[in-house]
Amino acid sequence: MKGLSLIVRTITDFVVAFIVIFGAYIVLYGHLTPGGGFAGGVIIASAFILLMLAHGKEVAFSRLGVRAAHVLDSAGALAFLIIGWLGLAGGYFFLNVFGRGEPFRLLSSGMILPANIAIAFKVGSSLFLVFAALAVFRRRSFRPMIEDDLS
Amino acid sequence: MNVVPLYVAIPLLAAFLIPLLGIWWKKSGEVLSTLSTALLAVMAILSIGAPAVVHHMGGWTAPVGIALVQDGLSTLLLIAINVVGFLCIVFSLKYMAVYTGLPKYYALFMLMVAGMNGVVISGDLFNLFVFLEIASIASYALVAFGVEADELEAGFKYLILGSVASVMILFAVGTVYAVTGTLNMADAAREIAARFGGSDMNPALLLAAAFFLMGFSLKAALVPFHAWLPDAHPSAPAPISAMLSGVVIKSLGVYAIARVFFTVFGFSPDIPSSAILANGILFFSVISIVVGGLLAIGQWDIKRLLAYSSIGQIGYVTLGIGVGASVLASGGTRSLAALAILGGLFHLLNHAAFKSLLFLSSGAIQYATGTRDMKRLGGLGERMPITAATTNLAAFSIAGVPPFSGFWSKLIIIIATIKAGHPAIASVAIGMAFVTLAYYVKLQREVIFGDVGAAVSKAREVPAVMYVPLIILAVVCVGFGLLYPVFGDSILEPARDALLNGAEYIKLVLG
Amino acid sequence: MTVYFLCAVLLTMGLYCLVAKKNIVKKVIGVVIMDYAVNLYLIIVGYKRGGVAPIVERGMSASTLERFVDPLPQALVLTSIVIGLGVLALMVSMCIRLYEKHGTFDMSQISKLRG
Amino acid sequence: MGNITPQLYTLLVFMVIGSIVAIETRNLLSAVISVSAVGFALSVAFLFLGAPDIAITQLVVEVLVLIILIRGTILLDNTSVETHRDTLAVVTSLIFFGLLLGFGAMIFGSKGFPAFGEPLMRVSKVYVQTGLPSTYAANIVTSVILDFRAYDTLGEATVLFASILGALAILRRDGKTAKGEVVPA
Repeated sequence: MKGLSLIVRTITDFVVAFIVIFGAYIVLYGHLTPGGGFAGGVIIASAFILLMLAHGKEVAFSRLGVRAAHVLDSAGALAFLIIGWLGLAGGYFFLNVFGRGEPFRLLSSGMILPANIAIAFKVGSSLFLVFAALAVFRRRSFRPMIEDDLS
Repeated sequence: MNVVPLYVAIPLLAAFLIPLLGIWWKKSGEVLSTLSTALLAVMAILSIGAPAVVHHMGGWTAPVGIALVQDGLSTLLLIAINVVGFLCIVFSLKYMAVYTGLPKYYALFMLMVAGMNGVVISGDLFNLFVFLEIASIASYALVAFGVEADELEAGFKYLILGSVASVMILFAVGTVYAVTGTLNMADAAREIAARFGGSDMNPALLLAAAFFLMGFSLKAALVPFHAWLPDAHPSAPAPISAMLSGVVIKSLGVYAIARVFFTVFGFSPDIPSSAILANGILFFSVISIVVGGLLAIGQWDIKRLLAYSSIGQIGYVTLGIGVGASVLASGGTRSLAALAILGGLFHLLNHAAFKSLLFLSSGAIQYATGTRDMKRLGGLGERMPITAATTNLAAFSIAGVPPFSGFWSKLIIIIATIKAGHPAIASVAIGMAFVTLAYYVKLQREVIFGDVGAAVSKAREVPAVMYVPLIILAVVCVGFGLLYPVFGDSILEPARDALLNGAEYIKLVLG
Repeated sequence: MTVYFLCAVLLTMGLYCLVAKKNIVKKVIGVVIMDYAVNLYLIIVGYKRGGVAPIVERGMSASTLERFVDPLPQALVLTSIVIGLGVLALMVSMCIRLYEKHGTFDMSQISKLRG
Repeated sequence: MGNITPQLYTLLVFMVIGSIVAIETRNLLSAVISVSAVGFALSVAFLFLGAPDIAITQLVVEVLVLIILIRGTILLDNTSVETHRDTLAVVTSLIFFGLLLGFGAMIFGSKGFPAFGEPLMRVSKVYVQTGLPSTYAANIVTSVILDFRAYDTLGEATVLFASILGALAILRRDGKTAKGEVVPA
């Protein structure tokens, strides 16, 4: 994948940062406004996919390596599961043991915010991974000599 | 506090950790999955005889939050899933060593176990759907794990038909929600009884029931919906075939049918439509028994024969449950319904043991000889005495030779069917039991006895880590046949009572 | 009333696409359409006439709470969309793998080649 | 929002037409784009139906669905579809449709089934009334998916984890190491 024209690449560089910030907003304010970890995670993943489409996979992998994406994928899922386990301290799985704070604030509603962040990491990295795998597979089937860079 | 959520939390922890640690530590899959399935199997066995417990997720009480319930029926399935799962993992340690991507294999395996455990302890319709999807998706990927052409094709077929089943189940869940305003099974049952008790069932609920029946029958591979099974089960690696035939179709199909129909909709003479549902289950069971049995005879691939046999044997399990349902729906005695359900559940447990044993044995044969073609096999008894002996035991059990376990469970089902006033169905069941005997005799003659086949001459017995699970399962098979009094009271009867006493379930969950 | 019928039409069209078309990408499209139909059905079940989105704002009166649409089906649909996406990723990866093996998307030819 | 029925019907009819195009067109690229158009229309319909959370999610997922479908399928060299006429399949679908419609007339008009726009909300009432005071999340949908029913969301994350892991497993280059040779996994 060579990437697209100079105009597309320049605009992509400019836009990607905004997409990531927008995704982060959607994630962090998921308990106050529409959106949440899942939608935000997909938006962040699409920023990296845009990078990959515009610049080719080398540039995208230099921002987020495959191994790092694997780690984030598992770690996000694990973090969400651990939030559930923490509840067992109070006797119930997924009991909200975090402080609730006060309504309408960013730092409120206990486990919802950390759970949203964990889901966003998980979703973003895993969708990036699957797209990268599809792209690399296609390339590989045309040029079988390329090193297998997705384990 | 109780341990119920750990049945899901432990395998999920393992599943998330395996790919993470697998980056640095190549053996993470083997070690973590063996440890966690062993722990789960011990937990499940220790919970025998414990009273039914309910766990309110997040501390939100039942209709608001999700309730997890472990009653007798759940315990029965948990034992089957986790014991068979542990043995299949042990078998995989050596068998799967020639495959690549092993951390992914073990992680997907743990996800499948987590999904099935989640289904059988869930007390919430939508939650049941979500965990059913986890188990299904993991098994779609595992069927195609070898990435050969026919494995991919089988996996794709399974995936497409499984997706149809999922859509149907979700549609039914939505309809039940629309009518009752709740997703909790106990609450939905109470609402249905309160609003429609005494009169006939609402047509919307009948549609939901029909969609549930179609969806779960697809997952259980009952006959009009069985097209995926004869491709998917043989294509998968042997431990996965053993899991799929041994426990997946039971926990996602049969358990779900039993739980949803007995607990949520209920069978009683007050509800005339419930007789239609019971007859639907009976109809699917009978044609499964017939079609699965007849198609199995002509197969020359061991695993394909076993796969068709699974369709027929699942038919026996649902026949027992369906007879129980139809007795309840027509106002028969509870003791007769109890007998039929007991037979069905007994056969479910038996089938989990001997079908997983047969598939693991077929894996051992393939490992040693490199083929599953019965025409190239034969005379295995001399070369691989342990595998041959366990295969023989399992074949006797499944064919219903007394005193092995399969005989007793089929006998109970057939007696109950006759007593319930379905002599035609009973005679079909008896006839097909002889057909089952016929094709297992064929399997024994072609594979174990007879002249040494072309592929067998150089075969040697498989390593210990592969035959020890076979021996354990064979002991379990024999034990089920001889020691009914030991486990009947503690495992089967609580499971049967859980299905019969819907009122207790509701009281347990809603307090 | 009629909205339910249109949902049913979508569901059946998805099913038709899935059983009648031999091309595996078309089968995938059939599954996607069925997913759409069932998601739409769930949201319609939870819709309240004149309803507003279930998001509380500061100083909202109790009578506005009464007008909220049902939030529970929305939670279900969110999960269902994610499941659909996951299944799609799996289906597409199987599709391109099958294409690599057989050089075609046609299911009847794929089965024939297996022979 | 006032009466949304006309808009909703327009969108639904558009979705049906889009689906017909997606199913019947001979070109796979057109099919994929049509099905995405249906998805975007669905997203707008969710917005009309008071579900902005779902609308956002459907929108972003639809973008990804389109990219994945095009990446996975269209850029391969063969994109046209040969048509088959399968009478049996048509008959099956028609029977299914007839059953659904026949039942539907009975069901969706019956007393037990709530009419469009009048949900029962037996349990949901609790979420709406106590969502903010007991979870402190202003977005009730979020409070349902991440607090009241957080366990479902764990399942959802797991589904995605499983399917991505499965997709990566299926896209491995070789299933097995060379026959007979056992390498450290």
